[in-house]
Amino acid sequence: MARHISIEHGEGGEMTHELIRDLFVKYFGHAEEAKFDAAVLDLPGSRIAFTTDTFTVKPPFFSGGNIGKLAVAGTVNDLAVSGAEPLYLSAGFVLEEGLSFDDLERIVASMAEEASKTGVRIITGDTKVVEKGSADKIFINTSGVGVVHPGWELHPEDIEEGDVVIVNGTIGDHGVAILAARGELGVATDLPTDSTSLYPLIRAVRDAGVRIRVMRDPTRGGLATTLVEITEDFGVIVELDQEAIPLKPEVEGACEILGLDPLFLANEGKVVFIVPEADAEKALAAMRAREEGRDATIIGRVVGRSEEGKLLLRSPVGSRRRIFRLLGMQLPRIC
Amino acid sequence: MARHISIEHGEGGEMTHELIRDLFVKYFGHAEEAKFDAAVLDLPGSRIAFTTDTFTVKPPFFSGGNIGKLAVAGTVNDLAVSGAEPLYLSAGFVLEEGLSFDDLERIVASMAEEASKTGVRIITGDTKVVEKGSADKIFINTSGVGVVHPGWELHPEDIEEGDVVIVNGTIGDHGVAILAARGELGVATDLPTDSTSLYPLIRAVRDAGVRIRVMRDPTRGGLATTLVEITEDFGVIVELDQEAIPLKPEVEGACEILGLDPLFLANEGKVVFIVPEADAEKALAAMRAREEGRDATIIGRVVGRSEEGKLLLRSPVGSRRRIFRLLGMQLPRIC
Amino acid sequence: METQVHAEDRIAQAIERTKDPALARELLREVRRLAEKFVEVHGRPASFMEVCGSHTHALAEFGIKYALRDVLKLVSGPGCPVCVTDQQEIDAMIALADGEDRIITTFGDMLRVPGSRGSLMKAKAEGRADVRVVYSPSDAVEIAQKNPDKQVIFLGVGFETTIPVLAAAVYEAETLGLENFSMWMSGKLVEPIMRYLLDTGETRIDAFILPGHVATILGRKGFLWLAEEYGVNGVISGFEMNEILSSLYILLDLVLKGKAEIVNNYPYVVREEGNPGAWKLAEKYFMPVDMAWREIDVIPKSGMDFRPEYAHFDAKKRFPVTVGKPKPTACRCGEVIRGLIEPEECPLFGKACTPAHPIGPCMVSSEGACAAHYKYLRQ
Amino acid sequence: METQVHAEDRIAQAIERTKDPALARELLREVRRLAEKFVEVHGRPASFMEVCGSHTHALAEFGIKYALRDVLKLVSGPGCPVCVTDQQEIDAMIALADGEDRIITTFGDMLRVPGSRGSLMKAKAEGRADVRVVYSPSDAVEIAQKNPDKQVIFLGVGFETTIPVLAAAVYEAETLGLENFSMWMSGKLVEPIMRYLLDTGETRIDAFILPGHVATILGRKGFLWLAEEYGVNGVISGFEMNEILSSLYILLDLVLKGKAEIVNNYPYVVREEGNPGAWKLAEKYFMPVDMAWREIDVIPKSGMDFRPEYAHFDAKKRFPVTVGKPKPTACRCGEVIRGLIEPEECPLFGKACTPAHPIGPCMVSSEGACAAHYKYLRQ
Amino acid sequence: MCVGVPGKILERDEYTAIVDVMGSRLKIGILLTPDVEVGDWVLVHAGKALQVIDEQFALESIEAWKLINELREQGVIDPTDR
Amino acid sequence: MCVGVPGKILERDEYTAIVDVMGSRLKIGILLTPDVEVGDWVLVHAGKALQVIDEQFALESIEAWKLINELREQGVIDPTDR
Ligand code: SF4
Ligand code: SF4
Ligand SMILES: [Mg+2]
Ligand SMILES: [Mg+2]
Ligand SMILES: [Mg+2]
Ligand SMILES: [Mg+2]
Ligand SMILES: [Mg+2]
Ligand SMILES: [Mg+2]
Ligand SMILES: [Mg+2]
Ligand SMILES: [Mg+2]
Ligand SMILES: [Mg+2]
Ligand SMILES: [Mg+2]
Repeated sequence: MARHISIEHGEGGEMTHELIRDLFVKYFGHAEEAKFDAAVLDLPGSRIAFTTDTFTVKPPFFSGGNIGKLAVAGTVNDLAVSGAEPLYLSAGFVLEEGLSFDDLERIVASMAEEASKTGVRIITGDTKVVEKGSADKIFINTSGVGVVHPGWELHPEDIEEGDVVIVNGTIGDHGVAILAARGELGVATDLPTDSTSLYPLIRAVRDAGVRIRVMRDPTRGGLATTLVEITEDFGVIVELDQEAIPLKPEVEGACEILGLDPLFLANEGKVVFIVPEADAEKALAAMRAREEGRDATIIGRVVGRSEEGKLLLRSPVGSRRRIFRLLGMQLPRIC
Repeated sequence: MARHISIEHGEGGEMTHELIRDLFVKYFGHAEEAKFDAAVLDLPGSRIAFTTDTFTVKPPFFSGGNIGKLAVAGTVNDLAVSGAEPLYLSAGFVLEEGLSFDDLERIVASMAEEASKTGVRIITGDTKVVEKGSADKIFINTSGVGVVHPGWELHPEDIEEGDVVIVNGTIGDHGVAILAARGELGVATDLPTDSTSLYPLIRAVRDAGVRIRVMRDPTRGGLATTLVEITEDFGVIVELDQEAIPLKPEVEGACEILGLDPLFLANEGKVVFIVPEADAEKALAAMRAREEGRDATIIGRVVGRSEEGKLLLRSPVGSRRRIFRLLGMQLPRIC
Repeated sequence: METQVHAEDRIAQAIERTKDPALARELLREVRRLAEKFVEVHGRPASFMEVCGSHTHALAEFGIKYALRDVLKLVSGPGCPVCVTDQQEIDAMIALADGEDRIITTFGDMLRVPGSRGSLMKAKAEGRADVRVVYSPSDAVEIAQKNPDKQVIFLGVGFETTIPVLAAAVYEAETLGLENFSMWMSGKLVEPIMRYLLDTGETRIDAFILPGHVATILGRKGFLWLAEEYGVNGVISGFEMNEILSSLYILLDLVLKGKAEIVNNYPYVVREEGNPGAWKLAEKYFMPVDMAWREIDVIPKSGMDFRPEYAHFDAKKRFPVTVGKPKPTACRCGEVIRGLIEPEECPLFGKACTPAHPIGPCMVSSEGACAAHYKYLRQ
Repeated sequence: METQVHAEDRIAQAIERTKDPALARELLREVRRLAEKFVEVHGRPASFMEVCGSHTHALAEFGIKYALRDVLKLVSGPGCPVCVTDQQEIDAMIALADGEDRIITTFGDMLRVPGSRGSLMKAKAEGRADVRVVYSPSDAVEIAQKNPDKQVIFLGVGFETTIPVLAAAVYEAETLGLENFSMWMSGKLVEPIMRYLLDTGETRIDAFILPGHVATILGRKGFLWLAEEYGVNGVISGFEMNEILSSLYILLDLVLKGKAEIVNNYPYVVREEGNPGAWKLAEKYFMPVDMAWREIDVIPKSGMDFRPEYAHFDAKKRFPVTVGKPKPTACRCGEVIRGLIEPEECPLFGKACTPAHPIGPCMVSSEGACAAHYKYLRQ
Repeated sequence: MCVGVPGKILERDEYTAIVDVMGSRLKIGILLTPDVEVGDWVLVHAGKALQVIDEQFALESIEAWKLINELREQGVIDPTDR
Repeated sequence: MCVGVPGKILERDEYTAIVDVMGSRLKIGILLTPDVEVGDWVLVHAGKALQVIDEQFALESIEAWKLINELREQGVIDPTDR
């Protein structure tokens, strides 16, 4: 018989205990370290990275993944792009009364699977159940702790003219996959999300001896917003080559239909690197050897430094225009 | 003019940027460590505590506090009762479209204030905005990292017969404050929540030289559930003295009206300790010197050890009965 | 637990005294002495039945039942209104809940009662039903006022204490002219079920601890038949520790003397005549009807239901549901509520049947004997 | 950006060619050459007006406007339907949105347009209004079907391209017999506003880049009056990079020759006669009416609104709202849409007025000239 | 059956009253006890006052030990049974 | 004004069709182009097909350079202007 989450699963008593035992421990394992209110852990180093993200994606299941996969990959990626080896995750669930137990189990199983790709452990958690109508089925917060090993620090201060900007594949796939899964605007596609854990790829780039100046995963706000933030945070001027930015036809099609700009569409398995030109080939080779880096390519260059930083886009006709953060939200425009 | 949170504040672009700048940075400060996707931090030690909790309390404002205070104190407390010095918090917000900016600001200000009591820093964060009707105004996840200094480890394995169980004050205050704030069951009271950060109190107990065997904060599920978990996790038999458990009259009154058991009501500023009998007076003195420990008292004793663990309650007439976790949820019973 | 007396009020102090632990210990000693005396005289412990679920709950919670287990047999009777409700009626109430056009309102006790197709909690969790727990039936009337486009149905399960309160809610809905409020009325009467138990003689009961709150409505006079017609003692008791202990003392004293009396040991609340105004209001809307009790035949005039002229408030009439015969289970609630077995004698108790996963209603309601035994009498 | 051609389809390949960057660079070189020739001959750059917001957007996004800024004056005209709407009408549409009984449906472009009391986005954020962005007016009809207890109102703002699509939605609602669907109709016609600009002679325009999608409906013949009556050249253009560049080439060639022609440079979509069936459907429900344009007097027969016999679909008739005179602001949208000033000449541009905090509609809609300049022409 | 709690009337209007139960307040209906006055104690069940508490009895006989003594004196309980 | 995109009809019924736009699919209305057939290309605006794309013209004149050459040959554009 199909089971459902009830308010009682969130009251902190016997039924919460059963849910933890029958589901979370089943997939995440039971850690001795987790007998206290916090997990107590020994780290291989005392320079850590610490990050958090809440996932509220609607719907929770979509082509190529689900919210659980996203939640693990997203936080692994934030740790990884900060120069850390991701070690531990927390998982905070907000469940809507009535969520089917089977759906929850699929999500939790995806989390465990995604965690195993990086070897990260889900070590502490929390579950709240809210009344029907008080959440969209499920929200998941993951926070993560990683260790920045000596020599793994990023060096944005070394960025110099001529450094190249690399992305590991096509952009906007996740945004379009979600748009299609929502079904509201009538666009359908089989294109899967690009969601994946990027630590193995980043590790491969690092192991290839590439000097990573800085890297970041362009999620919400898209490639453009992430690069604007890099340029502002570190005071660099980057020029992108519009023609070089890899794009799947389905993504271009969906954007044309709805009048959206793929530069601002969300990704969940992409990372942009700034590396010295001399290391570009090594970096590309390391990435292209992996499935999630097959379409890795150079999309732009650092053309200077300045206090405020600036992101420029060179169009096919040679004009350069400045790009700003996503303004508000992308609305389908028709008229 | 009153401002409100719109979907656009959560899209990761310019408006998210403005919200972070105008609100979060204003109250939490802007950390140099936070320029990456994760905060990169140096810790004074490599044995850490790591915990997470999501706060979904409805309504977000209630007598004596709000969800922001709760979110900071709750995670500080989980770190503190695990033997750690709380150092860093993350804050993950889920905001419902239409939340008033002023309410959000009050919540964020409370978080900053509560963090300052312990000296913990809110160092990384995330904000999502969901459509109207997809959340109850605001949910906050806080995750926390603390350091377990050498010698600060807890020693549940040393628990022995005769050890005393101490609580720092009256129980059930938070549960009744929330019940009253919800207004649904007609019970009204001015009783404030007990929500507070317990690190300073725990620190004072530690500084008094008390050997803390184990401690835990009885939140959801109440004092009873927390003690059941302690007894199960560490294989001890605890006997509580029903008469000794401190209770405010308003809490007793509300429980009588609705047929609830205060042992299972939530607390947000309580900690139960198991300490050697010889250290009990020192512990009580250290607690009673502080506002949040004024009503500290011994409520029970360890009467033995056993594989499965057991919590017993001795009634005024001398009968002992076993207490189990909260079953499902406490429903007002009338009939 | 320790609370500070909050008022200088003399009644407050008197009430406080009903909970005084030192007094309780003295009383317990005296009760035990009399109980032992009964064993001495009769060669067996006295056997008292409490007919009120709140007494069942209190006797277990305060540890009185446990403290006296070797010298006094305290038997739980049919005092939990949900537990004594026929399974088919429970199934009907749960089936009634499904649907977008309605809001089901109920006391908390009904929420987790297992029906043949799952509980109201389950229907709510699955989004099939909008179920709201209220503290007062009048809150349901308020919900009806605020949701004019929905049908608001209250599940009115209760004994004489609750029946006038249900009537008051109907009165309020009538006064407001609400057309979207109705009640599934399942009122239960104490006298017919007590008579049934006495008449069948299945259980040997020496005396009754009589329900103080039912007596608040019916008065002491509502229980005189017990002594007069059956020659059985009864004491009308309050619910605090010392009220119950003193009632036990009185009962033991009565049975030792062989008298047949109805003693009002709750006189500050229970009048000789009860609250006739309250019962009059109940009789305005409701009338005695034949009713099926759980695993007992229909008992004539043992229930209260709407008078025909108030059919427009009668959810049974307005939203007819048909449910099949309930699935038979191994649950022995039927015997528990008649005092024939202790919950522990049910083979499912604490194993397949726990409050988290109840098989019968006695394991759900906090007044249910199985729930009280599970929560308070396991060691 | 780089995409793989996904099909062997010949039309797909042809369309791909309209975006070919190598071809674009060649075309740009040729356009620049002709533009320089015009400067040589006339001592000033040629001045072309695009009357379509999508052209405004494309010229800015592709960098064409920027690349030619020294040799060719590309002036944005009244091509953004939201931008040309009178402020009082915008205020009325936003006021209409408030209320529990209704759902406002709209194209995304309207959501952030500032009204005197805030935008629809603000009304939505504050919970005052249920506002839903749809891709197609037919989606609004579907919403009406699914919410029979709500009034669903579509904000029908658009030019000739969109007017038949709005008519199709009304047709669908009529066929379904929906009584809870209506439309605030604010149709705009291209010819009257172009004539107004030509007649006032405020702006010196050498030729027009004509709206390819309006022409899809009206046909090339719908623009012949421009050459015949005013002796002005026009080229009907598509929207991809190379379509626009080749259109500029054609226009420059025409003005250099001093001819007055209407060239159809979008023939695979635009027929000589347009789509008469589509326009016929539009005329079934709507008729030309006098309409106020932003900061322009009422222009006779320049708008399309419901015929009287379809008043039951007319949101203006069914939900009358009264709004006061709009608060005057320093916004110069009125001049921007007439091509009198460039957005940068507005003192608020990029300072008080940004897409995140727009003062006028031209800063909101992605077709608005101010928004296009802000997004694509700041360095 | 049925939980009942004693509370003190703080204020009343025609149909409702506010009662104090050990410092927590509750709005109740007084249709079944129309004559209650502010300062009275009532027994509350499911949001309605069921009865006004008799102060005399409360003070006299509420104390169980005293009650038992009295019963003993009245001969209800065997006076020799001490 | 108004965004329009070309798409290829994959299937149709009486009032609606599914079009493919570079691999993404969209359900559209065909009330304004009632004669479209599967395999046709249409111009889509706001969820409706506005016109069937003329394959001949698309193939011949879609290539801008070719078009300009032709115009030159036709004398529309000055043939000496090279
Ligand atoms: S223990 Fe469960 S199954 Fe057995 S009688 Fe009680 S309620 Fe029924
Ligand atoms: S910049 Fe803003 S204020 Fe100025 S004309 Fe444009 S929209 Fe109006
Ligand atoms: Mg993060
Ligand atoms: Mg992230
Ligand atoms: Mg990131
Ligand atoms: Mg937790
Ligand atoms: Mg395009
Ligand atoms: Mg925790
Ligand atoms: Mg916690
Ligand atoms: Mg984030
Ligand atoms: Mg805790
Ligand atoms: Mg009590």
